Amino acid sequence: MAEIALETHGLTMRFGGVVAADRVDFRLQARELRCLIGPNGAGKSTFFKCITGLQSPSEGEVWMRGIETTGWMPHQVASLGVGIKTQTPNVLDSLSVHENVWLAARRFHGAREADRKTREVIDLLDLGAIAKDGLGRLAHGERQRVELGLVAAGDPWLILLDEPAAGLGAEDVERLTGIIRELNRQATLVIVEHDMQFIRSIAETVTVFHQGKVLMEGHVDRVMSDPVVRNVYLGRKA
Amino acid sequence: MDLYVVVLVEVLYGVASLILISAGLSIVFGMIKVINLAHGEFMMIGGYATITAVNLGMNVFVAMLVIAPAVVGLVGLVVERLVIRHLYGRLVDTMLATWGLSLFFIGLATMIFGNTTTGISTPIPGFAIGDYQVNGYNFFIIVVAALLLVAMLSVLKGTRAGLVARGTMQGPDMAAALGYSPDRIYMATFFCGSALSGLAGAILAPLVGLVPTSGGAYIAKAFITVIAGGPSLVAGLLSSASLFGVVHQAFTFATSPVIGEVALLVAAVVLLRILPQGVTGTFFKGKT
Amino acid sequence: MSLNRRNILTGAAAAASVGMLPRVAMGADSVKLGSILDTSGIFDAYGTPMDMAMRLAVNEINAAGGLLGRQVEVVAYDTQSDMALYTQYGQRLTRQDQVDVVHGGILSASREAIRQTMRKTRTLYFYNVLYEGGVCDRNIFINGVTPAQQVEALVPYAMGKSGKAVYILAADYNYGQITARWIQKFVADNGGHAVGVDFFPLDVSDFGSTIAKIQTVGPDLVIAPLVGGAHLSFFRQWAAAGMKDRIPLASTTMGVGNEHKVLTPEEGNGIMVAYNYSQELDTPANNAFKERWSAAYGDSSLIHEIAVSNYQGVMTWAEAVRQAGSLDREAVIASLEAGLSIDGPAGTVTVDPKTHHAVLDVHIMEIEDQGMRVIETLPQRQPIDTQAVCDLQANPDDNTQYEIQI
Amino acid sequence: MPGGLTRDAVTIALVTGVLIWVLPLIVGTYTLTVLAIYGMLGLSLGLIWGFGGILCFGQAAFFGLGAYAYAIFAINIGESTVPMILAVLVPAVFAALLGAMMFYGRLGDVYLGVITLVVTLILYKVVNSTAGPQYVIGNARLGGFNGIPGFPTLNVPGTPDAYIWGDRYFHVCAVLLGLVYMLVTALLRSSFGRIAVGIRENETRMSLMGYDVRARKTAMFAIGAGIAGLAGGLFANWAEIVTPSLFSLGQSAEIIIWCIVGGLGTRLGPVLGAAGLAYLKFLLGQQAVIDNALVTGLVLVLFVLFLPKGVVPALSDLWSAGIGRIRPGRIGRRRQPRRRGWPNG
Repeated sequence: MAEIALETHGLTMRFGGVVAADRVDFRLQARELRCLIGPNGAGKSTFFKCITGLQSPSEGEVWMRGIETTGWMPHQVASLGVGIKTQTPNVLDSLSVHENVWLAARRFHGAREADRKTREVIDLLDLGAIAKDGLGRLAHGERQRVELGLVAAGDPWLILLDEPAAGLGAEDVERLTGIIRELNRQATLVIVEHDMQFIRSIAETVTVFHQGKVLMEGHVDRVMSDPVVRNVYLGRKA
Repeated sequence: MDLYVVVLVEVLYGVASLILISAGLSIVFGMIKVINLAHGEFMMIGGYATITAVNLGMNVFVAMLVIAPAVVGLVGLVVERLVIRHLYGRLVDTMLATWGLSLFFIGLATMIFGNTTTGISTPIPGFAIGDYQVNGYNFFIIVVAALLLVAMLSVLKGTRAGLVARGTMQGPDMAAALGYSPDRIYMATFFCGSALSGLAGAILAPLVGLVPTSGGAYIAKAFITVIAGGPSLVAGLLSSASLFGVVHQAFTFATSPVIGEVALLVAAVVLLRILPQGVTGTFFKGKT
Repeated sequence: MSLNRRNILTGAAAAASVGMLPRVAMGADSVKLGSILDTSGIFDAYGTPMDMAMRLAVNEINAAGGLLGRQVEVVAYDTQSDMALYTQYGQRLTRQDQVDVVHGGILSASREAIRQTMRKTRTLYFYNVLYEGGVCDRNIFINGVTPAQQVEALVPYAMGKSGKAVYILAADYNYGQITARWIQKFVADNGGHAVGVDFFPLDVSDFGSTIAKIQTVGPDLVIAPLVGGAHLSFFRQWAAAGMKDRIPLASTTMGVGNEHKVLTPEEGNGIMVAYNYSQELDTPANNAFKERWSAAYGDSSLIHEIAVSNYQGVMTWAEAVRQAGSLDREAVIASLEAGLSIDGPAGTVTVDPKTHHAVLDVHIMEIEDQGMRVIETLPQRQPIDTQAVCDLQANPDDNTQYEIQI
Repeated sequence: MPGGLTRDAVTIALVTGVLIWVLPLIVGTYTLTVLAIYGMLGLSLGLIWGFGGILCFGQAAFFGLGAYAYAIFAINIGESTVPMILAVLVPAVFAALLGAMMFYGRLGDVYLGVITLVVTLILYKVVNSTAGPQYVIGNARLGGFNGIPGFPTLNVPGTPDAYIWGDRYFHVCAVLLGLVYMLVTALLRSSFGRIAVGIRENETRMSLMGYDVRARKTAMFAIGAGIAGLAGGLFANWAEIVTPSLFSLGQSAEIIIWCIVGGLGTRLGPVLGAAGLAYLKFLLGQQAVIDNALVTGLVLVLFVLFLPKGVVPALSDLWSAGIGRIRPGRIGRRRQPRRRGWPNG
């Protein structure tokens, strides 16, 4: 039996009277790449936050590689070897690209090994030219790329990305696709995304959220052609 | 029986004085997210304005209820235009700048009035409840605090200005959407908050006397009352002032004023620690 | 006022700015008098007149030809009502300025902060303030009244006018703590009992709940050794609650900083006190003193108990230097211990050789229309509290502050 | 970067040595001693605020605790070496407990400010009301408002009778300041320091990387408190008395002002800010024309408005602009810590 990388049982999140995630059962095999889609407010970001520990679910369980992580703090989740990129760019603005990546690498390596790993990641993501620049001065696409570098520097086996392609130009998206493919060689990926073009280019299986629940799960082509999905998601978006 | 009434009056007075000293800070913080650490010195200026006016032969109530708020409101206006205006949205910087202002005003008052305790007599005589004498002025403070709360509530809920104010609390865009310049509203808010600080200082001056450093005694209490009170101006102020006032007076009465103060401060730490989302939970909701 | 400044007035600069001291050259051959007082901050009501009195005394000494043919130069520091500054300025006076004598200190806290520095550096020290008694140290001379001189006289008078149940409200530092115990002792000696003792830090200014609490206990008399500007609020709030006509008040400190002139007659009248000095003393010495003060400063309204003590302290030291014919510490101590006596504005003050305290007159008084009306004068009282525990003739190396045990 | 560290160490040693030699020619050593102590105190807040992103309104609490710990243990032990160590440890442990309470409670910055301020006030009120004879620790009367005078001052370790005072005490304080500065430099170059700066920049990101932000902030807080405690112990020795005013909010305010004026996110800024402003205050104390607090307050307001970075960063920016390159080795700097969870922030 293939290893289960991530699993939730009846994951529920309420804010006051609003149920943002409603009894979500989710399961992901190791080395899989899964996209979560759905209209705004469908609950995919809430679901994402509950897995990463940014929020603590009202009910239900989260399991990663057979360990229950329900209600863990983000740093505990990350310490398991989980790389996380949040929706808004979360980087260390006044530090250099090198320092950013080094700090991410240092968590899982000794200081010297972290230096080596940092060089490796900077090469991998083609950040060499801007390695000494402060993050605050970089363009949006570059910042997104650096954040992916932060995720990659920890050698994660599970990577959770919230809207990595948001606001990127065509060229950057293309580059991003390559990086994600590269990361997927070692790790399981969960990607929350809107950009259908991008999803088609990277994913095989997608999970559709609607009103806090999983509406449907399946191959991207099948899901995209499903009339119900078209109705709630694509229809509304158009 | 009379004893209970006396104790009750003392407790009410404790709550009322907390409301009074926190109201100005609360409005400024609640509406425009500025923590004015010179609040205590605004009170001190209110006190000096009162005492100076009385010494010039003015009626003490006019001095307290009209002159002091007007003077301090104007001081607030100047401060807002010169300093605060440039720092909106930079919470820590406003705290630091107003801390600097507080030192500045202490220095200024020392140079003008000298570092000596001054005071005026309380204008209301004491009276008896059964076998016990109570300070009549305490009732005055309780009444003023109650009127203040009612006034704040009715302005906020019942007037156009209140609507604008509540809109502003949601964010400057809302005020702009209602057709008002946020700049103007901020200015008006700071004026009102300062005037209330002046009023509080004026009213407390006859009771406890005045030195240029008097403000320091109030700022910490006002600060924690406002922070613990949370987002709702009136309800927050009332709830935290009640809690801290009761704790303070109960311990003061049972032991000594020092232990009363310490109990109040400990209560504040405990409250903030166990209820960072409780009293103030709504505070964060929908605003970030 | 140029005197009310928080700076260091030294030498000719001081003389020029004060405009009082004769402008003679004051070089290395002048006699250096160190003064260390709170002339700003919350205790300035005590310190500023003390500073004026000291300068008046020095001025008079210099006008009369100085000491040993030399002018007296004042080296004064303002400690800004901050106890931590006392040690700093105390060290500067002794180590850097190397003065011949130090007069000063107001609160007992400030005295204890510098007393050991003075002793270590062998600098003669005069503490000219009424206090809680018991200091036994050959290097220090004290001319303020002690509890045996003051409290012992005040308590029976006040109890006689009220009753046996006494409530004590004291300032929370060494003066208040020890004085409260003396009050308890004398209350018990007179057949009464203390029904309550509360201590208040010097920054407490809201006494509302305390006043309510006192009423629940229901004493016949309240004795209040309260200190400083914040504590003055007690007398205001007491009157505002209408308590003044119900329970009589006595105090060992009220009026020492002329507090009775800040209170209205309605607030102050009837408070019972006992001191060495009052502006209302109608003696030739006092009237002449007030005239000299007025000539120097315009009017005499600022004179108070410890300003006069400070004046008398400086004069006592000057007389001792004259008699010794030297500034040498041992020689001056010897002439002081010979039972030296001066006539000051508050009457005769005689050094008690055994304790280095003073024998002096004490007046029982009541506050009346912002003045102190003398009820009874008790001449030449001995500091018997300190005499009971301290004998510097027998134990010259003693260096303790004895505290009353209950 | 061990090579860089050695170079820093040599620089710091040289500068300290030269200053110890030159400064007494200009200013008296008695004043210089306290300037060095304040420099250390400024550095303690500069470390936790400028590099750790923790705005503490109660740094004076640790200063006071260090001073009281020294005084109390010096009276009971009769020599100075152990009390000096305890002057560092007591505030550090206190800060660790307080920090754990705050950081593990996920309290935001403003709450942190309120709580540190309130804790300082509590310490002040409690210590201020211990004048009675019943408040004794071992042989030491706490003394309340009076404070504790007359404790044994610093002696040569192992020789309780060999007191260190005067010029030699200044040398001790100046060398200790140099050592602490060295220690802070090494700390900031270490992984721990770099991670702390990362946390200052973005707590969420650092915890998403797997760092336990709470534990690290607590540790940083305790280190800063230990340094403040050392400064407190040294101050007690200099003043020869400890009083409750050490815990005052005014003292806390001054430390914050030093950091702002000197420059946050630098090591040198808070030290220079402290020494410079303390000296200015000393000079102002010698004249009567203008009040001290007025000037201090005005300085703070003007800096917040016009030079929020502080003097040292502004000068170094000017310098680097002048020679057309960015100085290496300066560790990232930000004016304010990020405020997580603050409305409209």
